[in-house]
Amino acid sequence: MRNNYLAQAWLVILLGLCFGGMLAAVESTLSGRIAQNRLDETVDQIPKLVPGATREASTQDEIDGERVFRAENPAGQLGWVISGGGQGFADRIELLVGVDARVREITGVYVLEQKETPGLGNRITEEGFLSQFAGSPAEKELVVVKTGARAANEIDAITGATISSEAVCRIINQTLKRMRGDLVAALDKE
Amino acid sequence: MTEAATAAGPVDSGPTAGERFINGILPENPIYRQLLGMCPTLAVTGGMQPAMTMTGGVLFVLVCANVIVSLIRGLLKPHLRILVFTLTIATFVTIVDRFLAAYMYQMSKQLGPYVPLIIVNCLIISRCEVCASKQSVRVALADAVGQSIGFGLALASIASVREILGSGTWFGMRVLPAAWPEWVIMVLPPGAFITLGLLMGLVNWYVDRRQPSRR
Amino acid sequence: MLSGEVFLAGGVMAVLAVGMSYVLGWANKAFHVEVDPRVEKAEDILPGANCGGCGYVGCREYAEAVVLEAESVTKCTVGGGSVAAQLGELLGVEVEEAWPYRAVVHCGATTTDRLQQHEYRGEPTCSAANLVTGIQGCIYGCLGMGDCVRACSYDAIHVIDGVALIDYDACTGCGACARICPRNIISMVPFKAEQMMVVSCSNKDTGKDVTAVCKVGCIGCNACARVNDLIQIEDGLAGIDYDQYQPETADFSAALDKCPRESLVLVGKPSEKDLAAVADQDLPDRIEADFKTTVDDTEWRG
Amino acid sequence: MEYLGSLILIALGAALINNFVLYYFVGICPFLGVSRRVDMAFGMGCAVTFVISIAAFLSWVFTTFILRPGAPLSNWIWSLVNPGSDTVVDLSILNYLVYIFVIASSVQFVEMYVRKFHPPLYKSFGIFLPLITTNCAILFACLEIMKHVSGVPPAQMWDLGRALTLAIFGGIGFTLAIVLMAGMREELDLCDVPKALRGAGITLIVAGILAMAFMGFTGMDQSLSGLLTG
Repeated sequence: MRNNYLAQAWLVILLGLCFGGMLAAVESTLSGRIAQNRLDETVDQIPKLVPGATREASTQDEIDGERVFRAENPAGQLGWVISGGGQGFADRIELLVGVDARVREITGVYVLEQKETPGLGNRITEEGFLSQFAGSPAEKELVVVKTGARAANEIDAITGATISSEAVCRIINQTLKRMRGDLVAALDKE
Repeated sequence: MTEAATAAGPVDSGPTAGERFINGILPENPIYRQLLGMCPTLAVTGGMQPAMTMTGGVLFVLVCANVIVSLIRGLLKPHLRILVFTLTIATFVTIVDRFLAAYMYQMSKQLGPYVPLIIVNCLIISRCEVCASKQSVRVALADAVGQSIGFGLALASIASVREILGSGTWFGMRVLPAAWPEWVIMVLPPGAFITLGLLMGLVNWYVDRRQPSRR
Repeated sequence: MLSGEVFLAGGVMAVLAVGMSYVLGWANKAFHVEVDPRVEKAEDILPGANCGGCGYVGCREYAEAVVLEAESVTKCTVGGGSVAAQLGELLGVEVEEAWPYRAVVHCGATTTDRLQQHEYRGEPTCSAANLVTGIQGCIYGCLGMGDCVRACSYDAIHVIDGVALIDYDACTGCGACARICPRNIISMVPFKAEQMMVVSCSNKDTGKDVTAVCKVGCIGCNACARVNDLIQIEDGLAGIDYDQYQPETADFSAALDKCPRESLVLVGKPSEKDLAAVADQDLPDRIEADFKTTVDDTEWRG
Repeated sequence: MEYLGSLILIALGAALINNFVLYYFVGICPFLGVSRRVDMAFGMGCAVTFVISIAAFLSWVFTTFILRPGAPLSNWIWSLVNPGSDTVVDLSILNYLVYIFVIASSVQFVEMYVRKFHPPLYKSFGIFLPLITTNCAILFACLEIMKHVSGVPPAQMWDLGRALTLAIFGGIGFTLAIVLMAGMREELDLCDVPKALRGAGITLIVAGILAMAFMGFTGMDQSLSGLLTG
C-alpha cells in the first residue's frame, strides 16, 4: 500500500531532487556576486559620507553584532559609517550615517532603501535634504523644524512630508544613541 | 506548417504554432483579452524600466517552463500536475531572481517582492495547463514567445502612460517640459487601477469598432 | 563545498517531496468520494452551456439529478431530442417523444395597436416599468423595454416597435426570457411542428375593457373554441392545451378565420404560403440588437 | 504590552493600511474574477483567509528551522554529514520552491478533506480552492514572513505569533476589499455603463477609487506606533 503512493508521485520527487540540486549549483556561482553587490552598495558611499576617506583604505568591522565600516584614508581613521533602519511613513527606511572618529559630529547621511510616497516622501533622498545633516552635532537629539532651522541640531522638514523627515531624524538619533558608546570604546581600545 | 502540426503526436486540435504565436500578441493578448497576469501588471508599471525587466523575466520563465512541461507532458498524473507546473516555474523564477540580484542589483531592489510573484502569475500556469501540457514542444515554444510579447506590449502601453503622466519621463529620459505638474497619483496604486481600466475600455472599443459585434 | 551544498539542497527537496506526496497519496485514498461514473458520462452528453433551461443551475447538477434521482431525460431544452435519446440509452430508460421547447410571447400589440399609452421616462427596464401603474392601458401586455432581450444569450428575441418578437431559428429554448419577464407573458411551448398556433394575448379582462385598451387583444368571444375543441376559454382568455396538440390532424385555418381580433397566430417557421404572400414587399434586413448584459460575458472563469 | 503593541501594528497594517489587494496589488485575479456577488466574494475571502493562515504557519516553520541561513535543523544535518565544519548552511535558495510546494499541496489537501467531510461546504467553496493555488496573496504573505525571518538579526526575527497575525489580518483585509468590490459591482449592473467599459474596465476604475479611499489609512500606523510604544 505504501509504495503506490510514492509510485504515483515519483515524478514530483525526481523533479524536486534535480531542481533542488540545480538551484544549489546556481546559488554557489551567483551568491558571490550578490554578496559583493550588497557590500559595494555601502562601500561606494563611504567617500561621500566621510569626506577624505577612500574606498580602498576603509575596512569592515563587527561591533556588538552589527556590521560597521571604519572610514579611513592612507593616513589613519577619519570616522565611522554605520547603518540603521526604522519605520517610515509607508514602509521601512534604511539609512547610512557617516560620523567623525570621536562620534561628535555627523559628516553625512545616505538613504539606502525607502518606499515613501513618490513626489513627496521620496524627496528625502535628495541632496537638498540630506546635506543639512552634514556638520550637525551627534550628541544632541536632531529636531525637525518647519520654519527655518537656526540651531545646529535643527533640520528643515520637506514641505508635505513632515512624517518622513521626522522618521529619518528619529532613525539617526536611535542609531547614534545605540552605537555611540561602542564606537568610542572600540576606538579607545586600539 | 500544417504537416508539422499533424505529425505532432496526438491529433493537434488547437491552432498551429504560427497561429498561436500571432494569437498571443494581439487577438488573445494575455492582459487585455484574457485578463490574466494582472498582479504584476499593476505593480511594476510605475516606470518603463521595471516593466521591461519584468517582461524579460516572464519571457525567460514562460519559455523554459513551457518547453520543460511539454517535454514531460506524457508522464503527468492528473491530480499532481499543478504541483509539477508550480515546481518547474518556481525553479526558473528563482534563477531569474538570483540573476537580477547579481547583475542588475538596483532593478532587483526596485522590483522587490514582484519578481518571485511571477510564480503565481496566472498567465504562466494557465499557458502551461492550456497549451504546454497538450501540445508538442514547437507549438508550446511559439505560444510562450507569442504570449510574452503580448504581455510585454500590454505592460509597455500601461507603463508609458503612467510614467509619462506620473513623472514626466520615459525610460528615465525627460519627456515632458519641467513646467508640467507631475500627476503623482499615476505612480500610486489608484493610478494603476484607473489607467488599466481606461486602457482596457479603449482596446474593447477599438476591437468592437473593427468587427461589428459578432454573436 | 559545491557538491555538499548541491546534495543538501537536493536532499531537502526530495525529502519534502516524498513527505508531501505521501500525505497527498494517503489523502487521495482516505478521502476518496465515490462518484458514479455514469454522472461523468451524462455530463459529457449534455451541451455544457449551463443555461438552466432544465431548471437546474448547470449541466453538472442536471446530470447528477438524471443519474441519481431518476429525473426525466427530456428536460434539456437546448439539447432537445438527440441529448434525450443519448441519456436514455446511457441509463437504459425508454425515452418518450421529446419535443424541443421554444419561447412564445403572449402579446401581439405593437405601439400603434395599444390605446391609453402614457409617456414614460423612468428607468428603461421592464422590471422598473412594471411597477408604474397606468403606464399603458393593458396591464397584462408586453412593456417593450427589452429585459428579455438583455437576458437572452442567443440573441433570439428583439423588441420591434413595442412588442417582443422571437427569432425561431436562433431560439434554443433555454427559458431565460420566460424567467426574466416581469409580466410572465413568455411561456415555453413544446414545438410539435415547424409552425404552431398560439394565442398572442394574455389579457383576462372582459371584452369591453380589452377593446378600450387594445385593438388586437382577445376578448374571450368563444368563436374559436366552438370550431376547434383544442381551444377553451378560461376567465376571458383563449388557452391551448399543448399536450393533446396533434399538428397533423388539427386544422387551424377554421379557428384562424373565425377569430375577429387576430389574437390567434401561427408562429415558428413560415410556410411557403406565408412566404409567397409577402414575397413582393422588401423585408428589413436583420435587426442587430446590441444590448449586452453588463458584466456577464467578459467574466474570467479562472 | 510591547509585544501586543507590535501585534496590533502588524494587524492594522495588513488589514487596512497596506491592504494586500489595494496597496500591494496581490490577488487581483480573483478580485476581478469572483467579485460579482457578495456571498460568492465572502466565500472566496474566507477560503483565502483559511488557506493563507495554513500557508503562513507552514512557511514560518520551514523558514525558521530549515531555510534560514544558519537554521538549526539544516546545520545539525550538515554537522552529521561532515562533523566539525563550521560553515553556516544557507538554504534560502530553496525558499520559493518550498513555499509554492507547501501552498499547492495544502490547497490540494484542504480540497480533498472538505470534499469528503463537508460536501455542502464543498459545494459552495469548492470552486474557489483550485483558483486559490494561483492566488498571489498567499505567496505574498509567505514572502513577507520570509523577509522578516530569513537574513534578519535574531533580535528582530518574527516569531510565530507575528507571522500568523500578518496572515490572518491580511486575509481579512483581502475579504474586506473583495466584499466591498462585490457590493459595488452589484450596483454597477443597474446603471448603464458605456459599452466599451463594460466588464473589467469599469471594475478596474471602481477599484481605483476604492484604492484611493484606502490610501487615507497610510500614515495611521505612524501616529499609532507613537501612541502604543509611548
